[in-house]
Amino acid sequence: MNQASENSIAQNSPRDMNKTTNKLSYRGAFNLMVKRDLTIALRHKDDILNPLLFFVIVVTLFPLGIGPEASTLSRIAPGIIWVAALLSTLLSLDRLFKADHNDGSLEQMLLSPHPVFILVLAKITAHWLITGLPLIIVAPLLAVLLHFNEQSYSALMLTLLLGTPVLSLLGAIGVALTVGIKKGGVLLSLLVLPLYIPVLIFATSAIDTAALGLPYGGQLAIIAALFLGSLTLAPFAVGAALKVSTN
Amino acid sequence: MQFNSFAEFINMGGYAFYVWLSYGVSAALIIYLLFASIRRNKTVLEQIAMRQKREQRLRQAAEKNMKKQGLSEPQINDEMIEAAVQHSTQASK
Amino acid sequence: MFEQLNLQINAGDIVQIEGPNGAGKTSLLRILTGLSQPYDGEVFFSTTTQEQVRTLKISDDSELFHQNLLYLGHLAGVKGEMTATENLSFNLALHGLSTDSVDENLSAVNLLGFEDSLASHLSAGQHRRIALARLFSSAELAHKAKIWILDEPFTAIDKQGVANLEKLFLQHAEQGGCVILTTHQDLTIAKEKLKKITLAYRFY
Amino acid sequence: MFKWLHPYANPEVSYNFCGKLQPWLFRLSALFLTIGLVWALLYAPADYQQGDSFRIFYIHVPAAILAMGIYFAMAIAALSSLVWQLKLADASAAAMAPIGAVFTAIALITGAAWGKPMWGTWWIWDARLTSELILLFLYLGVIALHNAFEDKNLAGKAAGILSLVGVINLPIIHYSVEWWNTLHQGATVSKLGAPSMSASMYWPFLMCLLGFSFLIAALICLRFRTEVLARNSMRPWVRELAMNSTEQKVCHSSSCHTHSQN
Repeated sequence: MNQASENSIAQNSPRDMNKTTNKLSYRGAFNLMVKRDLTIALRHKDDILNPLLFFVIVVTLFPLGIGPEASTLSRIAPGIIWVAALLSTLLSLDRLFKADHNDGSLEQMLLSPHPVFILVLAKITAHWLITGLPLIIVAPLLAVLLHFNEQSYSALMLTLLLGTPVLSLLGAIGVALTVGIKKGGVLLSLLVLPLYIPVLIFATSAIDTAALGLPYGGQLAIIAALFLGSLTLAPFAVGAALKVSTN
Repeated sequence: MQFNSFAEFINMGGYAFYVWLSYGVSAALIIYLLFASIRRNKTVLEQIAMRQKREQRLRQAAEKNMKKQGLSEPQINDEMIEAAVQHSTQASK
Repeated sequence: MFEQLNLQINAGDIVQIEGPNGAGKTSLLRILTGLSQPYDGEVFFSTTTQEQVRTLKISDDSELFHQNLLYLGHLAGVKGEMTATENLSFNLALHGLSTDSVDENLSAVNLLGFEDSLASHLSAGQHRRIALARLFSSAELAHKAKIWILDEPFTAIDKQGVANLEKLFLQHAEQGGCVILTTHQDLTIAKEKLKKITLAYRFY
Repeated sequence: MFKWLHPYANPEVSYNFCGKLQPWLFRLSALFLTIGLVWALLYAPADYQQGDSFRIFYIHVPAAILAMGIYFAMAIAALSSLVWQLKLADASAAAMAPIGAVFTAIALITGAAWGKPMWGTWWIWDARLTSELILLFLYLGVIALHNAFEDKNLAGKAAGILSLVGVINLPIIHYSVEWWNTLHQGATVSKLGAPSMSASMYWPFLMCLLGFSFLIAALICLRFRTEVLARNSMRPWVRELAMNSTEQKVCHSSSCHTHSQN
């Protein structure tokens, strides 16, 4: 993604040359934003721990509700883990723009001399590092609890690795739309969850296919395509939505 | 004509419940939508008229106030808020 | 909210927008920054690049406009999880300004000794002062933002601070910048240097 | 290029234009729906497998097609409102959302009522029904977003962004659900399709489709005019219109005082 940003800076440079501003490069702005968000998250550890804890608790509730038979659990385990991942991402989305909106830093962000999509992409990256990555690390442990089929661990990891960024990217659109609304939390889930359906379908199916010992490259490729598609389009949608929300 | 009698028509070859349920629910929903749309149109018009009347009352009250204070007849135009640009003195240059 | 408002603000102007609560001072400022879109009407800005003067809608080249803009709103934009220094450095860096003189800037707004305390331990007034410190640092730099748009910059600032800020505004205007601000207070800036815009509120 | 469109960018012109169009659309829809439904209920042959329950088809399928179509139309309106800043496109997108939601609901309910005699169960995770259900969620999201904002112009922009995101996702969702369905169910339940229809079934279906299309167009006109009024409430022509319409009512209900304030 940084390469893409540098290409666009090359296009802009003739105009920028004749000004003397020591302008921050796109990559610099991106790094600055990620660093800031990570600093804030690390000083405010609840943001990282709570969604993770939620993920773990939701997953442990299922065996209690369904019964401990290993065969049933391993049959529905991919669905459980992925649905729990969707929900915990949804829970953590709120912090993506809410705090910034409430204390006015979002306005400053929109008025900075950088294109909004760079900063948005940076914030989403930071969000994924804070919430998506811990999820991927914890998931295999929970898979053990659910008697996961041994052949499908790699599929689980790969789908989570490619799928959770999609969740952050699509979710960011929803948050950006609802950030200015007082009770936006429930609305957010209404807006975002339908958009998550393709990821859920292909991710669980990849894991199921892997459990049968069949190749699951096709599903993985589709998730990758979803990832790339949302990576290119979502930041612009988020930027536009933020402009509406701060109006 | 596919049906020989009215009773046969109503019976719909044994599927009466499902067929009439579908048609009934569809009709009900469409009629509801139609009336809701008409009602909304009316309420919007009423709200606009109400606000206009409120503005008129406020304007009259303001006029009366101004007269009472012995000020000159206020200039009234349709704008809600008039923005007056005053330069306290000539511009700096 | 307002109609028939037509104003031109030139380099060197200090413009005070006044009016009662609810008259739309903040809305006007937000429209000028481009944060809010007016229902009808346009905002333009001019730049001089080398020889020719270009006049553009602010939405047409927002990056260029934002390079020349410094806006401080009602909200300070200060993160509680970061220290005063970190907050100011981030804000400066985000706008492409150097962060060398952060400590001096903080002492200019009377925050000497608070540099390393988390902003969440500071008061709301101190938050505002962290935000205002940006004005001081940007004043020292050669390529600073020309257009300052400030919404109630004097709240939670003591008398001495107000005087300092006014001096800063004058200096900025002399160097070819412009300041647009709203405030309830009377400014001590000499009258011939100050333009006033009064927004009247009418209920009807 | 679009010069001929220019006068219709004026809210008053398009308000009046839709006002003229609206009664004709209602008449046309009444005509076609009467023909179509009488034909469908009385004259169309019963399906050799499904019997008379097939008559649900004549409302289920048009509703399903049009529900999808309204979403695309809404997305196009949203795009033109966001890209070309057409305030009227915004109003039309806002007008379409509830209509689309109602037709999606109709498609779902009739689908379920058709499914019960066919599959023996009200709900089956059939690809088409599942897609319809998700479409309903998307519509409800757009409507909820419309209602969440005070300022109708902002609401329109926000909902526009959402419907654009939705329209990109809709085909993806549709095909993923279809694919998921074939994966899990096999092709055994896809009886719902319309296999090579005979002309005797095709014509009433077409009449119904046309009738519903005109009905939707008329409803859009009606709601669009309301949205235009709500968004232009400060304009003199709207104010005059509102005063006139309410004064008329006063005259009808009580002794007619001439309200001569103006």
